[in-house]
Amino acid sequence: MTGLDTATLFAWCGAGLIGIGLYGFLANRHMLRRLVAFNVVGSGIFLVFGASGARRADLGPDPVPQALIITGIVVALATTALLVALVIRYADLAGRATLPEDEPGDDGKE
Amino acid sequence: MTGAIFDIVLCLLILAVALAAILGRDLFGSVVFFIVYGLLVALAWTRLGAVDVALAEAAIGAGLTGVLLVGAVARLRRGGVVEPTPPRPLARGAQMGICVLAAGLVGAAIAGLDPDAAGLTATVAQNLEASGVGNPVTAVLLNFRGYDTLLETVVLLVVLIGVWSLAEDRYWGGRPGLRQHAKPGGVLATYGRFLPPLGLLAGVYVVWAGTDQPGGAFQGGTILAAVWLLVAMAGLVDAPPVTARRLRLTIVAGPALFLAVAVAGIFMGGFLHLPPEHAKQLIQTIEAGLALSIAATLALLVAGPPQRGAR
Amino acid sequence: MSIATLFTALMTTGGLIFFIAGSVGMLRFPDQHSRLHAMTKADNLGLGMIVLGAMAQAGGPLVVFKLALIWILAVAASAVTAQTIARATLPGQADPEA
Amino acid sequence: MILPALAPALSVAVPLAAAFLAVVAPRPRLLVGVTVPAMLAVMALAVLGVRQGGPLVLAVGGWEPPLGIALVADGLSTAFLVATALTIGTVLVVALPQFPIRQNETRAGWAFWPLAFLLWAALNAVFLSGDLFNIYVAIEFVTLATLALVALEGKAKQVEAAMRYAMFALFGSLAYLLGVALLYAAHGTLDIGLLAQLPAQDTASLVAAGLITAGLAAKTALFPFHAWLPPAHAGAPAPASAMLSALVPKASFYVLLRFWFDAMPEAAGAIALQLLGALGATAIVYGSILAVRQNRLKQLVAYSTVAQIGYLFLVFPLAGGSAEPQPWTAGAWTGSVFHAVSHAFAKAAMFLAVGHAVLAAGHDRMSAMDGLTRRMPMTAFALGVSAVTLMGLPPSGGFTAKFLLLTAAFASGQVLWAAIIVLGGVLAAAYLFRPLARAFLPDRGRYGTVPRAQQALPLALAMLSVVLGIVSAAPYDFLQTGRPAAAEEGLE
Repeated sequence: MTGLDTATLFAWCGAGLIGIGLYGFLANRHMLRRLVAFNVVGSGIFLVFGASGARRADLGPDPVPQALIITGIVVALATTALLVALVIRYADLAGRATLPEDEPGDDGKE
Repeated sequence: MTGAIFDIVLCLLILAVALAAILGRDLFGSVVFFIVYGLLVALAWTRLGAVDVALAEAAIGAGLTGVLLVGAVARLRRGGVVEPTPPRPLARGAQMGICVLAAGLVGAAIAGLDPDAAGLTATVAQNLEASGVGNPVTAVLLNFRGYDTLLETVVLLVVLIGVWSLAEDRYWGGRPGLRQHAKPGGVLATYGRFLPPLGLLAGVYVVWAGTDQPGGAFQGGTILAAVWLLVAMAGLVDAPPVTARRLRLTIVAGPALFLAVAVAGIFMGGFLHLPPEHAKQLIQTIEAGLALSIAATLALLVAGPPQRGAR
Repeated sequence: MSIATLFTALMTTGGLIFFIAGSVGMLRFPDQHSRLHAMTKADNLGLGMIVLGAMAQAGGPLVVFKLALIWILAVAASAVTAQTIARATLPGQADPEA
Repeated sequence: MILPALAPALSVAVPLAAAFLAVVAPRPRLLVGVTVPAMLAVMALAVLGVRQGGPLVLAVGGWEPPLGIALVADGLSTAFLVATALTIGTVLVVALPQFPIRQNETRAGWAFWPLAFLLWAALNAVFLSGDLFNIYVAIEFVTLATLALVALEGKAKQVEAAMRYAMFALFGSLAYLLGVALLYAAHGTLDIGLLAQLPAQDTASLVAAGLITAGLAAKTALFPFHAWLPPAHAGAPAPASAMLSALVPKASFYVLLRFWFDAMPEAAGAIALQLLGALGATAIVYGSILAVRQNRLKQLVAYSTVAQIGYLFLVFPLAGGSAEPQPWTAGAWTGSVFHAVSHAFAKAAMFLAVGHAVLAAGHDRMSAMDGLTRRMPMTAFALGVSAVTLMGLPPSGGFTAKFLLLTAAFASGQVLWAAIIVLGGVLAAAYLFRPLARAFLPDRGRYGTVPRAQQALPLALAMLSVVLGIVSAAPYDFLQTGRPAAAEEGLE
């Protein structure tokens, strides 16, 4: 019974984190801030995933979502590492850490 | 009862710290809040009984991701990169609406779930014996769904190649990252000597224990990477040049070993088949190889592309 | 209530007070370096007290040893973290210790 | 017994092994010389196995789903495996002189090779996977390899294109992952075959389906998520562009196809299907109009990809939404797969040929095409042949694809989609006319050239897209292998 409550509680917490992170993703232009937001959304999704596997307190937590979440955490780290390197390189080359918002189709005009 | 109150407080704290990380006016502060957030989420995982995930979240999600972001903030600050202006209030309102809607949809989906669904807990338990290990999470990661893990280790390799290829052409052949200095006898240098034996012990233990208890190659590899990074930060060791043969062997050794076991399985019953009588030894061998490569790869990811000339 | 439980309760409460003090310091102090000061100093002491409190509940010498190890590692880690953050936040200087 | 089951495992294992070797011992000539023929042999094995024994389902490690992961090699996945092998095989040979390793290893000269082999392994992993989470890992693998290739030139413009791509890709992967998590929470399995047998009208399944579709559409660069594609694909080195534009969007589209036709065939409402079709139609028109306005060759070819991706999504209104197929369903479904494969050949050929024209001219403005028919006739011919496929003219594979889609549109009474298909062909002619016309102009100025053996390869790839149109009956039948029995009755 308490197991069920705990799981649902953390699943809703995860849903809230997805909303908060999404806002950070939409509202910020700084790439590092977007990366923080990406990681917040990611862990929110993991919480939803993991909590859904912990609904049955009598059986203990489901190991399959746990394994998948560990895989997901590593993939998220890998993505963050590549993005951090891209942002740093871009800042070295262009002097900023935001994407210009103009239409990319305008590039390459003679 | 106390448990329920604790969980509610923890959830509210997690949400508040996440908000602080997203909305914080100062970027560095945001990153620090993100690290705190990761540790709180790790605590949530222990509350859900998922100790393996808690270890991974603390070490990788909060720790290494945090180090990467702190390093990036420092680099941008040194480069004099200014922060952009925030969006207009009208846009903010619309964005907030979208986010509330998204969270609401997910919440509705959760509310509609069958509260008694058991997932695969029982199936995993039935087959645990044949998997060769006692920790069900490790059994899923390295046996039942070992193919996911094989691809995942290669994902780390792809990213390392991607990070290296962001180097300037003239620095190719140089050592990754910047040269680190520390005052001899200072805090960093002292701990740089004091921590490695303890850290190595902890890292190897977490890898070794992973077969039957929480832990494993990813969590242990992260600890080993952290130890190396600390020693490097203290200026006591330096990464070999990116062109060094032994460095490249180290980063592909784990995935290559895993792939070799997977292909050898074809002749023992199928791709990635681990015969139950040898499964434990095979998994331990794979984990040892992976831990080495993961540790090296993670440490090199934090160090970044070569930024010094070849000498 | 046994003496061990009382000791644990006292130590944990004391530890929590230090933690709260450290957290308040982190929120109220003006710059990164004094915030670090508040965090690391107060938290290490707080953690030490909580570990002592937990030791009184431990089932055997092995658990006591593990708890001690946790405290040492945490203190070492926070010392290194503080150094690293301090280095990262020094403006306009790539390598303060060089 | 062992032999056919080898093919799926080796399709991933061989390029992975090649990538590991390329990291440690960078000898591109040797690696390409061994890997490409080996992979072609594996492909032959896969095709034979599927033709004779029907679809191969391989439980990895001997663990049956839902516990384990199944690799599925049916007609559809084998078709994408073969298309990938032929495309990447050709691209790697063309890339050999462009990414050499001499005494002093260079950054791009080293990094290209492991990245290309890893991309190959990742694409094959997507095409073979029967498990939605495994697909997540494989799709991320594709995305990260792609990101590294986009940024390979290392200038501000390419790094910017990579970051723009990353923003869409991150959004897409998070949406997809959330969908997968909800599906597992609702059904306790991630296996496509098992999901197909379960009812899927609960809230969690529907939210999951929406998230998965949105996420994959962003990764496929479907309008309005298209903005990242042209700068990313045009900015990469030509051999990388060829792989990215020809294959990478197909990987996420392939997953959409699997999801909507195999995992949850009943879940789609009519509105959702029409919406996907409408976005596809908008992509065709808008992408073509933008392509007409480009003055850089590689940008033009990249915008053409935005338009051509639109056709793929017409499959949803024409064939989706029901497990009980209509008489035209198989035709529309097969037409979209034909389009995906022939576009892969034609677009890779076009990027490689344009790459050669750009190499010879030293820039990628339109004038690089001047006098191409005389200077490099094979390259000009390759461009012409691939243009025929993109316009959908007979006897190309593009024609067969559009013919199948058109027939389905008329048979189902959805004439509007037919009009869009015809309009798309006319617009493709409009944007391809300018560069092709310049190829017949006299060249002014000094141009270099490219060895004939190199020029022949894009031509061969372009010819493949035509061969696909001429001998379309056998591939048509092959594609149906493993499809539900009812779907096999096409229009006669």
